[in-house]
Amino acid sequence: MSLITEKDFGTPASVATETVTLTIDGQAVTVPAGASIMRAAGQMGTQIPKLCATDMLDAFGSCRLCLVEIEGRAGTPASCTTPVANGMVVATQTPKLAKLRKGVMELYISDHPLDCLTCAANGDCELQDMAGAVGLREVRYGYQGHNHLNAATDASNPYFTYDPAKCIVCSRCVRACEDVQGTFALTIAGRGFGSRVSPGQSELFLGSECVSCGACVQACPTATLTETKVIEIGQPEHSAITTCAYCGVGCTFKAEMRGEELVRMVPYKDGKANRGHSCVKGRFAWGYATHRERVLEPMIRASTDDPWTVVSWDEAISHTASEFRRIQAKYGKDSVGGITSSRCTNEETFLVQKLIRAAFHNNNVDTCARVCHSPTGYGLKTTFGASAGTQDFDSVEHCDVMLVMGANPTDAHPVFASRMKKRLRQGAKLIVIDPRRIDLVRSAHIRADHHLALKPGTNVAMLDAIAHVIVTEGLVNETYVRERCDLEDFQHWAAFVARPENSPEALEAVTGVAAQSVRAAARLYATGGNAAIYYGLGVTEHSQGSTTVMAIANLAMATGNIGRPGVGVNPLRGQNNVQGACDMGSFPHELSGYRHISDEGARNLFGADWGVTLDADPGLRIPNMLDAAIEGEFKGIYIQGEDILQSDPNTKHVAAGLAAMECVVVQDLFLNETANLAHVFLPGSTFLEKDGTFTNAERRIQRVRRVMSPRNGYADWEVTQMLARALGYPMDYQHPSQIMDEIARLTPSFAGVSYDRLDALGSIQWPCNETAPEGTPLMHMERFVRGLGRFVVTEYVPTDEKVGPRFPLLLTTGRILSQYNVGAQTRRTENAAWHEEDLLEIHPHDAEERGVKSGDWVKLASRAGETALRAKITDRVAPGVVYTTFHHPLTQANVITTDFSDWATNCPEYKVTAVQVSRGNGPVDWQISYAEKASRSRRIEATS
Amino acid sequence: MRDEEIATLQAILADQAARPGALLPILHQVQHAFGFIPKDAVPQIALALNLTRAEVHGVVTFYADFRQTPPARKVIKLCRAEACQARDSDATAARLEQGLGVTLGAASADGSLALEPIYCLGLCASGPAALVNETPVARLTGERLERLIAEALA
Amino acid sequence: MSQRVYIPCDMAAVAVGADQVASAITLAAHGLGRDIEIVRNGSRGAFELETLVEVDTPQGRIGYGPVDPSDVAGLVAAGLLDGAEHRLRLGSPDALPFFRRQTRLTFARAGLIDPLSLADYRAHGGLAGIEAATTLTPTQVVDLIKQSGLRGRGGAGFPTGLKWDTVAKAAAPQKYVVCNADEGDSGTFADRLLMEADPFTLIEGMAICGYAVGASLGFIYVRSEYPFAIRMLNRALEIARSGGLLGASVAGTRFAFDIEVRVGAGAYVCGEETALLESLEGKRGQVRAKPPLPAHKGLFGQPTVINNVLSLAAAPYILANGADAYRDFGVGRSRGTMPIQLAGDIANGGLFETPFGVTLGDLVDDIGGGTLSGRAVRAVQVGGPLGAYFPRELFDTPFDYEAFTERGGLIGHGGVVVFNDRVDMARQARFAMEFCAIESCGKCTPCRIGSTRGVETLDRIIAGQDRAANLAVLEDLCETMKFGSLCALGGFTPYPVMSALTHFPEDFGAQASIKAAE
Amino acid sequence: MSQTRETLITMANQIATFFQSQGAPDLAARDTAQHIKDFWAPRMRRDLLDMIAAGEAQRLSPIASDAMHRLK
Repeated sequence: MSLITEKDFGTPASVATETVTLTIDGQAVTVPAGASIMRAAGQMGTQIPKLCATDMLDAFGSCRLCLVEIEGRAGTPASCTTPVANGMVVATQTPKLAKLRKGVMELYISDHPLDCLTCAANGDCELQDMAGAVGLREVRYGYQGHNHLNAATDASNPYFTYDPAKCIVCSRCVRACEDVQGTFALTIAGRGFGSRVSPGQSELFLGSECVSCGACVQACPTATLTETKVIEIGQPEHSAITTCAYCGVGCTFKAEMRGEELVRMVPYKDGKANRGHSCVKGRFAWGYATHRERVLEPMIRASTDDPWTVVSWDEAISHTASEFRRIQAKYGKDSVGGITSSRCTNEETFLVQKLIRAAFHNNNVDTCARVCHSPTGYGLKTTFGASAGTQDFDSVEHCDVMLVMGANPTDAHPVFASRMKKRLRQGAKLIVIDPRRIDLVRSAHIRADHHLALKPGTNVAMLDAIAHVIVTEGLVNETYVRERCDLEDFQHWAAFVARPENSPEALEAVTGVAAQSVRAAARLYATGGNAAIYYGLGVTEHSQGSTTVMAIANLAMATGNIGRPGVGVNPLRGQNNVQGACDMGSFPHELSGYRHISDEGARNLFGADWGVTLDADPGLRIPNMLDAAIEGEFKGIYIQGEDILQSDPNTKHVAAGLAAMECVVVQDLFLNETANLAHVFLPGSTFLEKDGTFTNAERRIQRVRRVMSPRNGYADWEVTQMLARALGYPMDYQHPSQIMDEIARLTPSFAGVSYDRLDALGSIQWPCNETAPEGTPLMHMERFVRGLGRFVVTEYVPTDEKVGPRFPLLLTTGRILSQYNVGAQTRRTENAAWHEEDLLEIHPHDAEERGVKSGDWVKLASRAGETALRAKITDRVAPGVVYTTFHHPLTQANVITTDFSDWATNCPEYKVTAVQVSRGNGPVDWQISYAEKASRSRRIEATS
Repeated sequence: MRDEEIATLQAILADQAARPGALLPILHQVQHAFGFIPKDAVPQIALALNLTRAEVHGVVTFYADFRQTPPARKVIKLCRAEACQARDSDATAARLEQGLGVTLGAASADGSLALEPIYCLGLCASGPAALVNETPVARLTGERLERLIAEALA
Repeated sequence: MSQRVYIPCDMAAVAVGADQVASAITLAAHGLGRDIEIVRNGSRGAFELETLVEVDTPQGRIGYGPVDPSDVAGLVAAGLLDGAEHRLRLGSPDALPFFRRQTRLTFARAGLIDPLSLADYRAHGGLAGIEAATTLTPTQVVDLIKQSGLRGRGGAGFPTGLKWDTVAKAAAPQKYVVCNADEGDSGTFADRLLMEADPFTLIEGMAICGYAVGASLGFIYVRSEYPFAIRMLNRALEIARSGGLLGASVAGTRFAFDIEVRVGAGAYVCGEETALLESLEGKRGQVRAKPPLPAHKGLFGQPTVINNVLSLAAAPYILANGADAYRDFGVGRSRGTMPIQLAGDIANGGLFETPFGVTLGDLVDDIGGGTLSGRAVRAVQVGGPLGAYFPRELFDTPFDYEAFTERGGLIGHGGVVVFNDRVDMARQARFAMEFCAIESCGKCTPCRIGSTRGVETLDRIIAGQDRAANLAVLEDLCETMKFGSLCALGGFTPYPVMSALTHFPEDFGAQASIKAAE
Repeated sequence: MSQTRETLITMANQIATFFQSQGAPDLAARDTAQHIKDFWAPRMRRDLLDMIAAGEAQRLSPIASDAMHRLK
């Protein structure tokens, strides 16, 4: 393997369709109009020296190395800022230019340390390269003059250091922070010779507004901003292209290695989801892979009171198989099941559900999408006919109005949020529907046109009110509806939303949002040009989650905002492969490609291929499995890569369910909270250690490539395969590509997918088949997948979870940028620097009423349970609403959440819990004992 | 910042923030009100303008006019540009330094007096010229210069 | 009727005691029981005569100057208010050679009128330009400006009409007229003088421009070093709004236009048009790379005319009197008049508006009257801190864009700074680099680092270290800065440096080396 | 009667509420039944039917009740 290097064309590609022909160094070249001379030269293989230019950023023209001469023009214009013109004759190499470039470089080096040989960037430094390229041999100014060589290094950020002594003030970092990331945390302080890059008000990076996305480090052409790991380990020597294992954006990275050691993850410019950008998690937070707490050997125990016993893989697998066989023999074949992981690859997920259907002989398989986006699947399948988002991420570049509902992209989908923010800075309008003032509502250079801060639990009422305005004010796109949708359904729906009780005025008391704001937002959405809806778990995780998704779909159809760039309905998927896990048939009622298990044709296709007869009835969903366990009818579970004890609602109930089982098998990287109640622990492998594919929120199937051997010995798919064999079901895959071949064979929407094609195309958005051999970036272009779009009446039904005197506040939950889900990975990285504990956000009014000050311990109680955490007083939340994250097991926000769930899919109602907040003295009793219990449960018996 | 200072700042922001490109006018007014740009004012200015602290800081540090520390009570800004040089402003500078006991570009230890360079006041046919706080003075030689020194020290 | 006494409120006059003169005269007149009205006019621009006091007499306006506050008692006693003889009596100022020899088109009213009297303004020919303009189509106005041959007076000399044409043809929801009043060049004060003496001319010029290009909003970016001009403009704008020169109905037409004053903050580089736009947007005054040109993508990304004060202030004359009336003055491609500013060690310093073509020697020796100090003229810097130093041998250079370029110089904003024989040209060269270092925006490398290295290299040369080698380094550095810099600040700093070195090598140790050789 | 079985009643009622809102009363029970058939494991249906038979499902809404009868 060698190090993959990407060519830097210096300036971004021009999107113009017309072309221009010019002559560079005597050679004719044809490029799109609007391209820079530098890019045109690069296209024909001529690298004009440059330092401040990079194709991730607009031309800046400051370094003055890329000067050229143009016939008939005075002076020596910069090739980065000069656009091509027809007939232009350019010389990039003349004695005059050579002298100028050398003169400029001489100035640079006169204020730069002469420590190349001991510099971390040695060999990967554009300044070094350019000094060589221009042939600089001496610096005649000497080194006695003014300089910055003694400027202090800032190592406050755990992942990179800032050494101003090496800075050449090219502003690439500042521009990257602004243009690419959209945070504007950096500036140049001072002017002239005194100019220096400054985070915040000339302060340390860690204390500044920096979100540690790494764009500045990526942009830096010298060792000024360098990954700490590069300083520690040295320059990488080989790399592979792979896909991030954090959120549903699915960023492509180059994993850069030195031997078997990962040096850094570098965002890949050709990654179609991230386009060369990254966030603090994907870019830096991969240290968990080698964290000392990672468990690398299988373990078993008879009782959860016992310590763990380390065993061989053979023993662990045969023990597990015999336990499942014993349980099925005793309690019936339906007494066991399993959970596939949205963190694992498509191939692994497919294999787990196959194991359950073919080797357990039942359909008791579910996945963590149950607790996040199952309503998306149901809602979009019902209305459009396909359980997935309609657009690709690039589509946002054509969007005129963004409606963001129940999503917090800058924290949860930061890389896509940066693209949203860029489009917003270009002038797109923004409507935010969220109880909390998320950053998108107001942050540097971004201001929502409308923030509808509704009461938690009233999403459907809000969308009905918006629909009411659209229908009653004549804003429906009637042509679209007539051509593309079922007219009868539409009329039925229109009559429903037009009812007076659905008017913004009538619903004001329900949503808590002023009617005129709702009307203004509705008008903007319906008439502002290309309008796109982006939503997250604030939509789905409700008792009316599926209804809300359908209400969203209704709005998009009514206004004709489906089927072209810039519009659509876009669920922002939480985990890296939640889309894939759903696609792969992880739900108890569906086979891969969303075919119902009752569909005989589909069932027989699988049955024939797998050599088994499949059960025609749906199996149990996660909450149903837990209920059945408590009932004594469900006794064994295989959980791959999910920590249901921490992530699923009503922790007490989950714990009771698990405790009632006889064999709980957890396959994970760490002894997670669920493992405290497990009997078998099978070590999992990280995404760095295996081959496979992930599917992101835009249905994009992307390769995961193994860059190091599994530290635990086996990739997860191999473990599942061993388990299947031990259960007597033959599986004999040599490589995940063979699993993908099987998926393609059995799944019409994946028919054209193979590793060869993925390697050739980089990525593929399903459906990919004969009619769309290169995939489908935008869905429902000519017609809906189901034929005519279907409008569904969405009546607002208040949740049963209601505030009252005992629990007067509403709790809603979410995540923050530096942490991911239950925090199992991110807490085991330096990301802890940004989020040491979960905090309870409470409005100043509610805090004052309770005598709570910022930083105080508060007790948070619901009818499900209570916990304690520290308070943060902020008006981000409205009075009556409190908010927290669920990243820390010692807080366990899900102790508080209830078992109310979506009517259609049982997706839990995480986002609405009636609570009381009172002053506390510290952790409550269970929190104190939990730590002790957990560590007891994690004892590992010394091997004799 | 004290409560009344915050109120002053907020009043400026409320009045000015909606203007296009409002940052410079705001910084001028803040400096007029406080004598300098207090560090703690920057986050509030940033918030009002939908900017970051970094952006405001970058602007504050770019322009020579904006101070980050309180000014001396009396600031004499002596023109050091060519037209005044041609009228022997070097001698004026030397006399000022010596007469005031302050070096150019510095303030007296008690913070009462500062002598700063400025580059052109547009009084180029009447040099050497200076601004004493807000008041222009020109033909700064001889008796006029001595009067300036005496008044400054008074 | 009370008698009018004119005492300038110009910053240069106030700097030498005009306010005290005004109060002393008021007091003295009161003592004599004379009913006078003090008119605070602008300066006529002969600064050696400030404070120039004029009194209305039956013989016309009689001037006295320079009047020091201490002179007032004696003057009044001697019959100042009757135009009586006194050693400071100048007679009719118009008859003074310094004024008689000028061709004042742009500055016709400067010093004559009350700057804030719209009636005075109109009485002296003001408003004819905008009234003429609004009877024409915008295209016709642009064409007139083109035909006049007017070129940018800020220094670059770009044809003004062409700039207006580009903006007029750009389609955009909003366009702007930006007046560059960041007059930072040492030795220049024409913008300041006009803004303080006759602000309505600038306002009228901007309104004409707005009408021609389809802009509804203008900004005047004034440097903070000009507090008097800022105050004057703000008051003039209010009067212009209430007087119908600005607002929803300019000059009684359906054309709406307004202007706002914005104040710089001590950054010379903001005189560069793109840096100025950045500053107006509330950003660091860093230079933008061009293209895009401001005419296409200027203030807040919209098409923007950005012109110097003098370019915009020339427009009313051209509209009122026709393109030919303007273009008939001047030489070659330099048409019309140039307000030249005589500064430094010069006897008759001040503003001298004259058609292009006058020679440098005439300006310095004849019009300027040689040095004020009485010493010999050794060098003249033309065009501000980025302009070349000219020795006497080049005094035959005519004032004309192309002629100066040919001689390795530039006329810039028309500032002429005279140095006597005590000047040390090596120190002036060093100052040029130092000024560049102080004022560099820091964006491009040649300017950001080069200027500091330039100071250090000149220090070594002045100190006699390795002179030949360091002179070679300096020459290379100047070439790097000249061709490598992003804007004129770094790009033109080599002009004063290299001209000093070329024309005055003896100050760089040539004599010392010759002596050493002997 | 256990809490978990009680949940089945809540779930069935929720489903029935949705289909009732679709505005065709005659279809609500049919669609509720179909939804339960499509998404519930047989064991869950059986448990609820057992509860109905034992008179433990009083809280079940009329439409949900009708739907469950169709699933017998």
